[in-house]
Amino acid sequence: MSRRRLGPGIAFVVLALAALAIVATSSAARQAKTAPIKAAWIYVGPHNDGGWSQAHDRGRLYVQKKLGANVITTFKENVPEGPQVAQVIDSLVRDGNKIIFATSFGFQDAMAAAAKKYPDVYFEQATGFKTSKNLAEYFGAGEDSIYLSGIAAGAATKNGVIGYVVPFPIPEVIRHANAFALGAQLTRPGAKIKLVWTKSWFDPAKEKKAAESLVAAGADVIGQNVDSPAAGQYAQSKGIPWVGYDNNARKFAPTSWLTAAVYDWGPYYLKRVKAAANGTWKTGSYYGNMADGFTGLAPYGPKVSAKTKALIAKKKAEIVSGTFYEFQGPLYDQSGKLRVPKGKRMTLPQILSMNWLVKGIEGSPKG
Amino acid sequence: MNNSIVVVVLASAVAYGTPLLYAALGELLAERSGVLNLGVEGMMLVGAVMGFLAVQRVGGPAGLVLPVAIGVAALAGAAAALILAFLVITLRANQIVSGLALTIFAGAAGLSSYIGNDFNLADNPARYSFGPVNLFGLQDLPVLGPVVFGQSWLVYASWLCVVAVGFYLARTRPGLNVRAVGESPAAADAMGIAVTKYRYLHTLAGGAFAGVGGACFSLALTPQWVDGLTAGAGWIAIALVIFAFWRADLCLVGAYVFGAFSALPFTLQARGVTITPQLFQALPYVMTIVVLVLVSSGIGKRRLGAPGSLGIPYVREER
Amino acid sequence: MSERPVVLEMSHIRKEFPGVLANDDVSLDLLEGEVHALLGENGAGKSTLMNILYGLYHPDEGEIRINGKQVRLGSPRAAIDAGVGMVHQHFMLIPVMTVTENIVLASEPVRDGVFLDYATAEEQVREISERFGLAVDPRAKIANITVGQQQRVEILKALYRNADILVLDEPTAVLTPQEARELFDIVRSLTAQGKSIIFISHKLNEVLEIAERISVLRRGRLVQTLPAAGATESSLARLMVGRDVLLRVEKGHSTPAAPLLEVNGLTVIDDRGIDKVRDVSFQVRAGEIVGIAGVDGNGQTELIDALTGLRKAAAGSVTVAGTDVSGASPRAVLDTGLGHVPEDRQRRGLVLEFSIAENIALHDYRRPPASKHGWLFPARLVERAQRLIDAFDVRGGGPRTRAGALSGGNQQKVILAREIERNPKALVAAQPTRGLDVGAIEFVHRRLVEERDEGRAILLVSLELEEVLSLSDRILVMYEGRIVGEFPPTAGEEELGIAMTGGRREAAA
Amino acid sequence: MSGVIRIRLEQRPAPARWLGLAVGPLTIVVTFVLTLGFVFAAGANPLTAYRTFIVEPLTSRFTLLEVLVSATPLLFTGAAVAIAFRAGYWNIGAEGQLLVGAIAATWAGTHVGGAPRVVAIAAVAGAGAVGGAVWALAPALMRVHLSIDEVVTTLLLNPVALLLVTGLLNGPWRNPETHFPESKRISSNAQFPQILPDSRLHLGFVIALVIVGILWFVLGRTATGLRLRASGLSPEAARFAGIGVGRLLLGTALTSGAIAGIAGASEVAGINYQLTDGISSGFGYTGIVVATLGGLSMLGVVVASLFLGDLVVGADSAGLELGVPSQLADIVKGALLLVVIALLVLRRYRLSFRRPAGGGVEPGSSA
Repeated sequence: MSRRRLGPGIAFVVLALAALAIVATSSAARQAKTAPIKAAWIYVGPHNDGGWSQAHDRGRLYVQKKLGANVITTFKENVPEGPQVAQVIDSLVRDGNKIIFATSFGFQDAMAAAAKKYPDVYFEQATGFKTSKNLAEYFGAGEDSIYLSGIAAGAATKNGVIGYVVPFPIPEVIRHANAFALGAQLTRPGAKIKLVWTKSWFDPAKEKKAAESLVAAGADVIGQNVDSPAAGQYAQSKGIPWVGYDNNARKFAPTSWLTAAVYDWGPYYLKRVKAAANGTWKTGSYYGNMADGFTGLAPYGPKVSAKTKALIAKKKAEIVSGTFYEFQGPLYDQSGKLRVPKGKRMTLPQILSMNWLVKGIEGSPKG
Repeated sequence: MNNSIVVVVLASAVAYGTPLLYAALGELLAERSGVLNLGVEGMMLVGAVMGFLAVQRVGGPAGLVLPVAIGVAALAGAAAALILAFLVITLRANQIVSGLALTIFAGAAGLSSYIGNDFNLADNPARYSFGPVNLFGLQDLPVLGPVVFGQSWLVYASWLCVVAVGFYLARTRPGLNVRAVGESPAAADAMGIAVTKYRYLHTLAGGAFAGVGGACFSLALTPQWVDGLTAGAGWIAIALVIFAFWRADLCLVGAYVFGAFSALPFTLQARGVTITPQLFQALPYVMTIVVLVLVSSGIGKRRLGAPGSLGIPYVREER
Repeated sequence: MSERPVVLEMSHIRKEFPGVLANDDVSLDLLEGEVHALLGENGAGKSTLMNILYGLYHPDEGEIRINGKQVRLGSPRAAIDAGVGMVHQHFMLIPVMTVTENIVLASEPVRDGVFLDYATAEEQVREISERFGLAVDPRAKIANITVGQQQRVEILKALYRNADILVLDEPTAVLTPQEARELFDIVRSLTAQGKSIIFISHKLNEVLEIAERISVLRRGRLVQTLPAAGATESSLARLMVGRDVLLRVEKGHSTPAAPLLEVNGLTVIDDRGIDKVRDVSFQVRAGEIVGIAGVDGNGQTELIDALTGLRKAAAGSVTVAGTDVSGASPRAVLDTGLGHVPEDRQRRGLVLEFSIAENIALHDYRRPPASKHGWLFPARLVERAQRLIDAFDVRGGGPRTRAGALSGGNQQKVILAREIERNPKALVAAQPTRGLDVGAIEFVHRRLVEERDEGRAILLVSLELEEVLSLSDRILVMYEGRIVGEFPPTAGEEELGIAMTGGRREAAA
Repeated sequence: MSGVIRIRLEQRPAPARWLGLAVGPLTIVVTFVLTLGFVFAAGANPLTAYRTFIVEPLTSRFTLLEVLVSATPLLFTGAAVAIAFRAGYWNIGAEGQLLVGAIAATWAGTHVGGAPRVVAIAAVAGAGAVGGAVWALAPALMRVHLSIDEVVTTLLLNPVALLLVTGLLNGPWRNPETHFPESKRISSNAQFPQILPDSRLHLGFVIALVIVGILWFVLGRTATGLRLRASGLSPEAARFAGIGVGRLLLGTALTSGAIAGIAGASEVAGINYQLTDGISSGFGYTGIVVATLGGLSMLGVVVASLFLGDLVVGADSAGLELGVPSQLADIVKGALLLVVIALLVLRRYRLSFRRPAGGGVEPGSSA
């Protein structure tokens, strides 16, 4: 290693840069702003991750397509859940964006802080729980459609053991895992759902290892609440049915694919961007559902029988009409204790803070 | 029986150890010639993305496309290694800083990610991938079946590579020469061994191995492309070479031990045993350091087997 | 004799390094079966010329003919193919490998194209070692054989490659007088078998003994090529240096006073657990120079390390000016009044990238006037350095010059200046003239005698028997870690040589 | 073979002064030429791209301050690495030391609730320093007492530190409110104050500058500095001069680790206010880049970290304004480093393209 000084050289760079800066400022007359509203999205993964972030990006493209020249959309991808978000938000605001959608749970604190800092900008936080005058929160009742996907999984299992790959032990995921288990137990009473936590939203290597371990531990169907299709690829190689999550990933596992609970973010985004453009934006907590088309199921794969499809259609209609709710008593937890008495439905605040797993799930709600 | 925990762990140890093994063999070759290559992680990622690109874009049957893809991955790794080789061999730049710089340049957020993004490689499964091969139809044999006979061609090829590299270093002319170059380039030079050529070739070969190691991820383990797919396997490979006392055969053992650690926490979790996975993930690094301490404080400070002039640039015409 | 063919002709060789003209229009020829000595001071250009012959350097001008045919020696490989073999002063051996592996390296016998054939290799090594009378164990590791044997391996390496022209670069520097004699026998038997040898040395007596013709180099130029017959030591010395040289140091009678450096029962164990210094006791008194003679590797380095606190002694004591410094840190030892001129000037004596001023301050940077409460005063360092540069006649730069830019002699003057400036009671001078030119040697010798006359106790450790003989007031011979004898400066070289090889254990005094 | 022109290095008689002055500008020019293809491939005009990358961040108050914010952790890690390298201690472990410093700072920050602000802040910074030093201790001891190469040990401890962070965040330190892998927020009195209103520039920047200043003074103007430089340049000579090289290395390693640890504290208490696994985006590794770019001098470290901070902010706006992929910034950063490594060598050597002298034929080739 050379230990010679570079001081003079570096000083030279600074001078050169300063000179360039002066030249540039004089010429950098910024364009006057034009009519279209600027909207921005922040993704935790790549915009084409084939999962969560891509679903949001489809929503963004939907907005762009519907509003055309009236909107300028941008996105920042691969943004880590941490301090860098604040920097990203700052630069997005500075770039003139009027409405900013943050699409991962870990962005919430920075979004809340930014909302305070920039009162004139509308902030939208997906999967969060904090709101303020200019910070709204939005998500959907994924558990309803996940319950339906669980029905498909329960119908597919032969030995009654289903593996479920889960990311972080937070209420959202626990709620989803419970819904999946309840769905599976509808078609396969007494089905066991084995959980493996990956502690990551998106990590193909870990998700594959999780699926592998689950299969080795006896699971003959794999479901997941994580984003990558790695578990599906493994299921495909083993000829085992697979239930995905939040994206139609059938191409990764053509014959193993059953279905997946998916979200359609586009209409919500369109509504909110429009509201921001014409000044009617109001804060709130949006919890989309199957009735308004926000959540639903991806197209079925070849292994789902007509009987199962009919059963799922029936349950879906019941949920939409309100005659059925998956979190309705009697619900027992893992230890067999009655948590929700017969006939009673859990309230929204209750399911949003769920921290216990239903009977039949093997694994710890603490991760 | 073949789903017993021991067999499952052994089988996944082999599968997940294989990319480590390729990368470690490459690092071994480079280090034996005296070049400490800290750019392995970057080379693996470049190999992974280029191998995946080849599989997606080259037309033909799987039997043709997959070997071509491995070749492309090897070439890509070697090309990345060429940058390092030019810096540290021709220009005699510091090997540590150069290697880290290469990883920053080519690594998870750099070149490999750029290529993946530019060719839109994410969101698609590999057109073909290396699946388990039922060798001699023996896959269903108890224990040995899944562990030894139910692996992919990449695994079988890695065994050949271990034998080849081990034999090459111990029993062949160029092998002896490269050991001389790594031990004492001045002595080798005086005997007419082309030091520069040897270092270049072995650094490039090391890069090629690393590229193949990377392709193990994108074409076999999780047959898709994701930024930073190798998740630090390159660093483990560097540790592995030390752990294996710079021997090819021990690289195999070490790779499988470290491979087992990466899958074990999930296997235990699926069977109801919760263990902090970070403990296992840290083991390869910690064990390597422990080995270093044990060996260097042991009786007579026995030499580990590190090449004598590892990391030191060779300068002939200088006074 | 004159009918013998010329095997090598180097004509009008010129080689310039940045800032140094290493070879300037040098021409040399070598006859078959001849020993041709290349004589010159350090830095005269001998090694450069030979490195050109061996393809390590490329000449800027000039041509080389071997057996009458012009060759271009672009690499050692090319030189080897042309029949040139070289035994470097610093052995080019790989310690962790075996004798056989080292010898066959890069020309290994193989089976089926690539597989190393160890059996054949060993057989071949055994065969040539018998043919030329160079006994070595083919299976031994280099690290485990003696220096003399290592040299044989080096020669075998060349012979294995069918070298007809053999370059021996300062081959006796690391050998005992007895081993040197064996080497001469080997050289004679090689020439008898038709090999031609270039013998590089700066030792006049050796050259006269072994060579047929002698070429003298000075400052990169060939001064003269003359037959050994008829030449004398003093005539050669004049050619080498360009003027008459005092081969003996003039010094008055010593008047030793109180002992300032006392060593009692000192035993030192090295890193590998071998006791390199065994129960050594001696005294050096004010106003005398005590010389330690011995072949390299007999514990001198470890002795110096223990004296200066760099290595802990396993047993025994060291006392400097009445203060026991056993087990003290190097700094404490130096502070007690010990000066130290280390044997490896460039590695241990100086920080080459530092300025002269900083190097002079290396020992006492932590005391006023160099610094106070940890603050450094660069101006004061420069001022003092300038004074010492003048006093010690350091040439080639000022206080801010990088030490690495100085010649070896001037570097040594900087070290001497630093050590003497500290006004030590006792001074340990290890190999103080190694690699210096004659002028610098004279300066160092004169200065050491002056310091003796000032009343310092001086311990001189040197591998140059002649230096020990001419400077010392008493001579101790070290062999295998022990002091095996004490001699007066009038003792003969032969007598000392025998003691140096353990031939006689009883003390002469 | 005989016609081949060889590239070889020749030592210059003296280091080329003009190159010393030109290394900085030349590095930038060469890097930009080399990365031209990537910029074109990304569909951008190179001149515009480079202006956005380098000049634009310097042209507004907001971005200028963001440059300083981005430079803050690099000042710490660059200085930490530079001081260690100057002493001949190859600390590649600044990343791990930073992370452990962040852990310690978080622990302190959540335990100083009622303390006065000055005390709380000092405790957080001090804990960071101790954490970093602790992580640096083992490799330093191994180097000094067992002669184990510190390059390997410090390098290998980096991933271990990151695993320690994720282990804590997924285990005992998991946020009790959200159950997400992020720590509790540190108490507000322990948070570093903002230096300027409406900016994220915080106390950490000042601390970093002070530390760099102290190191500059110590290196150039104190006896300790002389000792340190001597052991870096020639450990043998330093030992001979009576310098306790072992203790000096130990001290330097711990100092280096402590400074890197304060970087972690600064990120926790100045930006993030909690520990997350994304707390460092490779600041420790980038610190090696900074130290090398800066020629291991403290002035150089300042300039190099500002330059890299500039590049980070510039890459941000380049992504927004030009739509170039975010990876371009890392490619430019990596290429920049590779080029500067090469150019530093060329300061001492020159390349010569020529045939070997001699003019004759290679023996054997015509025999």
